[in-house]
Amino acid sequence: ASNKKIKVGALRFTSHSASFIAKERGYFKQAGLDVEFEFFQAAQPMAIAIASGDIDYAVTAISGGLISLAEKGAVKVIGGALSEEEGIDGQKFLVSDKAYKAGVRSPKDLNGKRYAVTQSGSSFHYMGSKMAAAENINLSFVPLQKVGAIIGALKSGQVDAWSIVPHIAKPLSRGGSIHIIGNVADYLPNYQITTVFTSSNNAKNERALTKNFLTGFSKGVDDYASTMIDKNKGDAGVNEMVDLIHKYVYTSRPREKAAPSIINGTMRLSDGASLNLASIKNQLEWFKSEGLVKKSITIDTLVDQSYVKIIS
Amino acid sequence: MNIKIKNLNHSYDKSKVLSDINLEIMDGQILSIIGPSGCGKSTLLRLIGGLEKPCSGEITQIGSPPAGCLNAMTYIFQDFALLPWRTVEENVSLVLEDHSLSNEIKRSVIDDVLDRTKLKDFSYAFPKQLSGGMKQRVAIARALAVNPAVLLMDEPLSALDSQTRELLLEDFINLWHRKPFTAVYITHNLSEAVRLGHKILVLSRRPGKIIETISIEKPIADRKLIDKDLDQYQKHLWNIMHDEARAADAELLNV
Amino acid sequence: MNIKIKNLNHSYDKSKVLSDINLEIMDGQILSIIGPSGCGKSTLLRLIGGLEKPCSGEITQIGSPPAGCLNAMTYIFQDFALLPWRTVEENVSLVLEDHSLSNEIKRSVIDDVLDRTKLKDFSYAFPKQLSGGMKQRVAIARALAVNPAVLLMDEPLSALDSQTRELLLEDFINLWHRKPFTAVYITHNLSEAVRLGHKILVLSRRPGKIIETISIEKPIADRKLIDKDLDQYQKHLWNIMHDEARAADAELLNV
Amino acid sequence: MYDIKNKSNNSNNLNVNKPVPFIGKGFQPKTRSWMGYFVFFIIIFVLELGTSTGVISSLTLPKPSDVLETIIQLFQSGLLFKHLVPSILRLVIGALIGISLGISIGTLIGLFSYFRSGLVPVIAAIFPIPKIALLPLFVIWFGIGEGSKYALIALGSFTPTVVATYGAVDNVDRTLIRMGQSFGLSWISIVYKIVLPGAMPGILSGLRISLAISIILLVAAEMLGAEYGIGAYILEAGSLYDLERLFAGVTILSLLGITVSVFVTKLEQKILKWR
Amino acid sequence: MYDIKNKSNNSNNLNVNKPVPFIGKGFQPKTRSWMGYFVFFIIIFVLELGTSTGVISSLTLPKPSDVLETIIQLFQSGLLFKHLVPSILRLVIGALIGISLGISIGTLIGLFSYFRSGLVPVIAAIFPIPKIALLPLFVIWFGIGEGSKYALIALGSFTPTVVATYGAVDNVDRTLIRMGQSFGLSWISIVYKIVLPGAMPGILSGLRISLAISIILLVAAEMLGAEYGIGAYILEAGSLYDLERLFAGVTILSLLGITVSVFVTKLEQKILKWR
Ligand SMILES: Nc1ncnc2c1ncn2[C@@H]1O[C@H](COP(=O)(O)OP(=O)(O)OP(=O)(O)O)[C@@H](O)[C@H]1O
Ligand SMILES: Nc1ncnc2c1ncn2[C@@H]1O[C@H](COP(=O)(O)OP(=O)(O)OP(=O)(O)O)[C@@H](O)[C@H]1O
Ligand SMILES: [Mg+2]
Ligand SMILES: [Mg+2]
Repeated sequence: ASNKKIKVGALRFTSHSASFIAKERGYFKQAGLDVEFEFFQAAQPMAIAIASGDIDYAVTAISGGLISLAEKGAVKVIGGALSEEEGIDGQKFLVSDKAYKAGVRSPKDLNGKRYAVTQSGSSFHYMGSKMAAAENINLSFVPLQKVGAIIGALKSGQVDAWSIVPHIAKPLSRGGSIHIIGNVADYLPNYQITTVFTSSNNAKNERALTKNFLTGFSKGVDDYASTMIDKNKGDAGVNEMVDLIHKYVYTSRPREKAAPSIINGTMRLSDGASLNLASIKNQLEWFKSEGLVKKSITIDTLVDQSYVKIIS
Repeated sequence: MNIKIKNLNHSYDKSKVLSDINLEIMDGQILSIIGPSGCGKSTLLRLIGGLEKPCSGEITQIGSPPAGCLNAMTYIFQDFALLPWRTVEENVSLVLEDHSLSNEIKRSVIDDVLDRTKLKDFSYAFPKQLSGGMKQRVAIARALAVNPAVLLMDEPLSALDSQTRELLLEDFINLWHRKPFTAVYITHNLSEAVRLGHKILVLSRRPGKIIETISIEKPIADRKLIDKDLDQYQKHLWNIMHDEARAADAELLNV
Repeated sequence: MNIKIKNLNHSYDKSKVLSDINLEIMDGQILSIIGPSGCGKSTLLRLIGGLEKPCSGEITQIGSPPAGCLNAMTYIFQDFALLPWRTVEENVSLVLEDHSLSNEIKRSVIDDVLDRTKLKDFSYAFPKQLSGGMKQRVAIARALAVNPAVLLMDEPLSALDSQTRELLLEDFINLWHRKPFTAVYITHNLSEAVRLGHKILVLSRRPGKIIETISIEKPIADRKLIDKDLDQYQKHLWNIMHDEARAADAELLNV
Repeated sequence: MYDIKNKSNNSNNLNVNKPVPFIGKGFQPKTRSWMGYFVFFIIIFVLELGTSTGVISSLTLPKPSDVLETIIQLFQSGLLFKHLVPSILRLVIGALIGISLGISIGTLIGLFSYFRSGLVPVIAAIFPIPKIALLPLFVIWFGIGEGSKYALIALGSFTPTVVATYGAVDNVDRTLIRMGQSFGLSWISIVYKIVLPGAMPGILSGLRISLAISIILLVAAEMLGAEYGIGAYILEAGSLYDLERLFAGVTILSLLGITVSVFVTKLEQKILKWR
Repeated sequence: MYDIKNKSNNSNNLNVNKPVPFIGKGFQPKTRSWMGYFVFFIIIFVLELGTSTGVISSLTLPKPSDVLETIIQLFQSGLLFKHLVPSILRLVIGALIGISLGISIGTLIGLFSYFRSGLVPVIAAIFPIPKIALLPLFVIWFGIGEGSKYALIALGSFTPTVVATYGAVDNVDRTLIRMGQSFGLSWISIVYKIVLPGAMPGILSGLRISLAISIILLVAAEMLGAEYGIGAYILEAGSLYDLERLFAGVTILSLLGITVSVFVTKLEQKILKWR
C-alpha cells in the first residue's frame, strides 16, 4: 500500500458512519489510503470544496448546487450511500402541533399548507414536491436556510410540514409539539438520498485512487449494515459500533445520551456503494422541470457510471 | 437694578478659583474686569448670571429689572454663540419665541434691534456668510431684543481682528450713548477696559482676588481711540498687570 | 538677502485677489503689511514663501541666504502650527531632522533657540499643556532653529489675548535687537504694525493694491507701548483704513 | 553660538538673483470622476477577457457579459421588480424602525445621566452580536413573515444609530446650550431648537452607516422564508452555485447601496444647507 | 419704540432684593458606572424569573442560569479554549490583514488624486455587498482552510478601515502640512511625521468599527468548514435549536467585543496621550 494522503469531507451525521468506520477499522489503510477528514457544517460548501480541490471525496445529497457544479465540469457522482429501503425506518414527514390539531393526519391533508425547506433545490424541496405531486395537492415552500430555523418555525407553528431523517424526527416528535405523519419512502421508494462524489479530475484521471477509496468505503458500509441493520453481531456489536461512531458524532454529548440518537439514525447505506440510477435520473429530471438547473444537463454529466454497481 | 456680590468664594474640585469677591454693579454703568488668563473672570461672570452656583457668598439683585425686560441677566459670548442653522433674523427671534408675544410685537422688536445694529440688509443671511464683526453684532442684537437689565459680556471682541474690534467698539459706544445700559465687560485688552469702563476691576492670578478698583470720570462718549487722558490709566494698569500676566502665561496647564 | 516683487497679480478662479504689487523687502528690516480682511495679505505671504505660484509677475531672491541658513523663507503661523503629538523639543527638532546634521549640532541648535525663547523649562511639555503665548514662542524657536533668511509672519499674535500679545511683542523686539532679522509681518493691529515695522504697507480692499507705504525712522528698540511719536502714524493709518475696514466687514462671504 | 556647515554660498552676493522656488505642491487630491468609470471599465474588461479565454475558470468568476445579460433578462421578465420591491420595502420599514428608535434612545442617552449610565453598556454588549446567529430565535420571536425581516434590519440599524446619535449630542457646542439657558429658554426649546439641530450632522453621517448595514442585512433577513427579494435571489443562486445570478444579485445590491448613499448626500445638502 | 407688556414690577424699586436664580442645570450627563451593572442585573433577574415561572416560554429564551452553567461547563471541560483560541487567531490574523491593507490603501487615497478617483467608487461599490452572499465563492477562491476565514474577516474589516483612513487623512490640519512644506521637509517626512500621526485618531476610531465588524463576521467565516471556533459553536447550537448553548456562544462573543473595545481604548490612551 502506498499510503497516499487524501482528504474526505464529512458532516458529523450518522449517515456518514461508513467513512468513519472505514477509517477507524483501517479499511482505508488497507486500500493504501491515508485518509484525513475535513468536517463541514453544511453539505453545500462540501460540494464546492470538492470543486476547488480542497477535498477529494465526500458524501452528500443531490442538490441543485451539486448539479450546477457538475455542469461546470467540476464534480462527478461516483457511487451511492444513503437510500430508502422498505422495512427500514427512513425519512419522516413531520407536521406542527397546530397543523395536527387542525386535522392534518397524513401527507394528503397538507393541501395549501406551508412546507419548510432549507433552499429551493434542496433535497427537502425535492421530497416535498414529489409527495405533493403524488398526492395531487399544492404546497407552498418556505425557504428557511438553516435546520435550526426550520425547527423553530415548526415548533411555533409558523410552518406546517417538513421532512427529515429519523434520528432528528423522532426526538422532535417526543416533545408533543411536532408530529410524524408519514414516511418519505412511501412516495419515493428506493430513493437514493446521498451519493458519493468527487472531482471530475479524480474521476477521470485518478481511477486507481478512486477505486481504492470506494473499496475502503464499501467495507465501512458493509460493517455498518451488518452490525446496525441486520444486527449480525447482536447488541454487543451495536454497542461497539456506537462507541466508534460516537467519536465523530454527537461528541459534545455524553455516550449514554448520544447512543439513542445514533441508533435511531440508522438507515440503509447502499451495499457496495451501489447507485440507484433511476432515482438519480428522477431527481435530475425534477430539478430540470423546476427550472433550477440548465435543461441541457444529461445524466452522464452528473454521474460516472464506471465505478460501482448501477441499479436501475 | 443693581447687582451686589458679597464675600463670594468659588472652587472647582479642590482648586480655588475666586477668593473673597465683594463688589456692586451700578445701574446704567459699565464695569470692566481685567486679570491674567485663568484668574476666574469667566467664572465670575457665570456666577453673576446664575449659570453656576457659588460655593459660598451671595449675589443679589437689588431692585427689579426695568419695564419690558424679558431676561434680566443677558450674556454676550466671545464666540458669538449663534445657531448656525438659523438666519440672522431667526437667531434673534429664538430668544423671543418662549415668551407669549404677539407676532407683531416680535416683528417690531426684531426690526428695531436689527436696525440699531445695522443688520437690516442681512436678515436672511446665515452665520457662515457673516464676517466675525457682523456675527458679534447679531449676538448684540439678540441680547438687546430681550431688553436686559444687565449685559454680561465675556471678551465680546477678542475673537475679532483689531480693525473690526475698533469698529465694534465705536458701535458699542454709540449704542450705550443712545440708551445707557448696565454691563459687566470682561476683557484682556487694557485699552478696551479704559475705553468702556466707568469702573475697572483688576483681578489677581488664580485664585482671583480684587487687587484694585479704578474709576474713570471722563464720559464714555468723549473717550477716543488715541486719548492721552486714558493713556495714564492704561499705563498704570499695565504696570500692575505685567508680572502677573507673565507668570500666568508661563504656567503649564494641568491636563 | 533681499526679496523683490515685480508686477505681481494673483486670482483664484475668476476673482482677482492681488493686483499689481511691486515692492522690495530689505535685508535686516521688518516690513509690516496691513489691510482689511480678505484683501489678500495671507495670499501675498504664501506667494513670497513659494507655497503658491503667482498668476503673473515675479518674485526674486536677490543675493544668497546668510551662512548656516537651512531654510531661506520661514513661516510663523497665526495658529502656531505645532504638531500636537510632539513635545516642545521634538517640535523644534522636526525641522532639523531632514538635514544631515550631527546629533551634537542638532542638540546645540535646539538648546540655543529654546534658551533664546525662554522655553528651557518646558522642553518636554506637549503643546496642549502650553498657553497660547508659549505655543507661539515654540513656533518662533522652531523658526529660529533653521536660521532663516526671511521670517514670514502671518498675524503671529492675533490668536493671543492682548496681555500675552504685549509680552510677546517685547520678546520679539528683544530678539530682533540681539540679532536683527529680515521679516514680513502681517497684522490687523495698527499699533503692532507701527511698533515693529521699518516700513508699513497698506493694502486696499480686494483686489489688494498697495495704497500707501510709510517708513518710520525711530529705532525699533526705542519704541514704547505708549509712544506719542507712534500715535500719529497709527492715527494716520486708521484714517486711511476706517472706511475700507467697515466695507470689508459688512461684506457677505460667498459660500 | 552654534555652527552649521554652510552648504550654500557663504557671501551675501546681491548679484545672485533667482526666483523663489515653488514648494507648496501636493497633498490636495482632486477627484476626477472619469477615473472611477475608467477603473470599473478596466476591471470589467479584464474579467471579460479572462473568463472568455478561460484564464479565469468558470468556477471562479462568471463572465461579466453573462451577468449583464442575466440582469437584463431579470428586468425584461419583470422578475427584477418582483424581487426589488419587497426588498426595498423591508429595507425602508426596517431601517425606519431601527433608525427612529435609535435616534430617540441616542438622544435620551445624550441628555440624561440615568439613560447614559444604564443603556450605554447594554448597547456595547449588543453591538458585537452577529445578527445571523440569532436567526433561529427571530423565527420564534417575530415569526417567519415580514415581522422578523423588519426586526432584523431594525436591530442592525439600531445600534450604530444610537452610538452616532449620542456621540452627536455630546458634540453639540456647549456654549450654544449655555446661551439658550442664559436667555431663559425652556428645556424643551433647548432640546428642539439647539440640541437636535446641532446633532443633525452627526446623526446624518450615522445614517449613512446604518443604511449600509441595513442593505448588508437584507440577505440575512431574507434567509427566513422569503420567496421574493434580492437577498432571497442571491441565496438561491448561491445554493445552486449559479454564479451569473449570484453576481447579478450582488451587483443590484451594490447599486442599491450607491443609490442610498447618494440619497443621504442629497438629504445632507438639503437639511444641512446652513453649513 | 416698541412696547412689551411688562410682566414684572414696573418700578425700579431698590428695596426689592433677591438672589440671582440658578439656571445652568442639566445637559451634562454623567456616567455612574454602577448603573450599568445594575441594569444588567435587572435584565438577567427578570429573565430568570420569567423563564423559571414559565411566563417566558422555554422556546423563546433560555434561563440565564442555564446559560451561565453552560458557559461554566464549557470552561471546565476545556472546550471553551478549544473554541476560543482558533476564533481569536482568525480574528487577529484576518483583522490584521484587512486593517493594514485598509490603512495603506486609505492613505494612498488620501494622498493621491489617481488613487482617490480610481478607488473610491470601487470601495463604495464593495461596501454594501453582504459578505455572506459570497461565501460559496470564498471556498473556491481561498479554500476551506483558514485562508477563506482570514479572507472573509479581512474583507469585512478592509472597507470600513479604508473609509475611516482616507477621511482621517483628509481631516489632517492642512496648515500643519503647509508648515512642513515651508520648512522644506521631504515628502516622505511629511507623510510619516505629519500626515500619519495626524490621521491616527481617526484611524483608531475606525479600528473600533472594523474590529466590531470582524467579530460579527466570525460566525459567517466559521460557516466554512470550521470544526472549532465560537462561530462554529453558535452555528451548531442554532441548527440544533439549543438555546442555552446559542446564548452561551453569543455571550462569549459579546464579551469578546467588549474586550476588544477596551483594548482599543487602551491603545488610544497610549498612542494619543498627546491629546
Ligand atoms: N468647569 C470647570 N471645572 C474645573 N475647572 C474649571 C472649570 N471652569 C474653569 N475652571 C478653571 O478655573 C480657572 C478659572 O477659569 P476661568 O475660565 O474663569 O478663567 P478666565 O479668567 O476667564 O481665563 P481666560 O482669560 O483664559 O478666559 C481656570 O484655572 C480653569 O482651568
Ligand atoms: N485657496 C483659495 N481658493 C479660493 N479663494 C481663496 C483661496 N485662498 C484665499 N481665497 C480668497 O482670496 C481672498 C484673500 O484671502 P487672504 O486669506 O489672502 O486674505 P487676508 O488678507 O489674509 O484676510 P484675513 O485678514 O481675513 O486673514 C479672500 O477673499 C479669500 O476668500
Ligand atoms: Mg474667560
Ligand atoms: Mg490672512
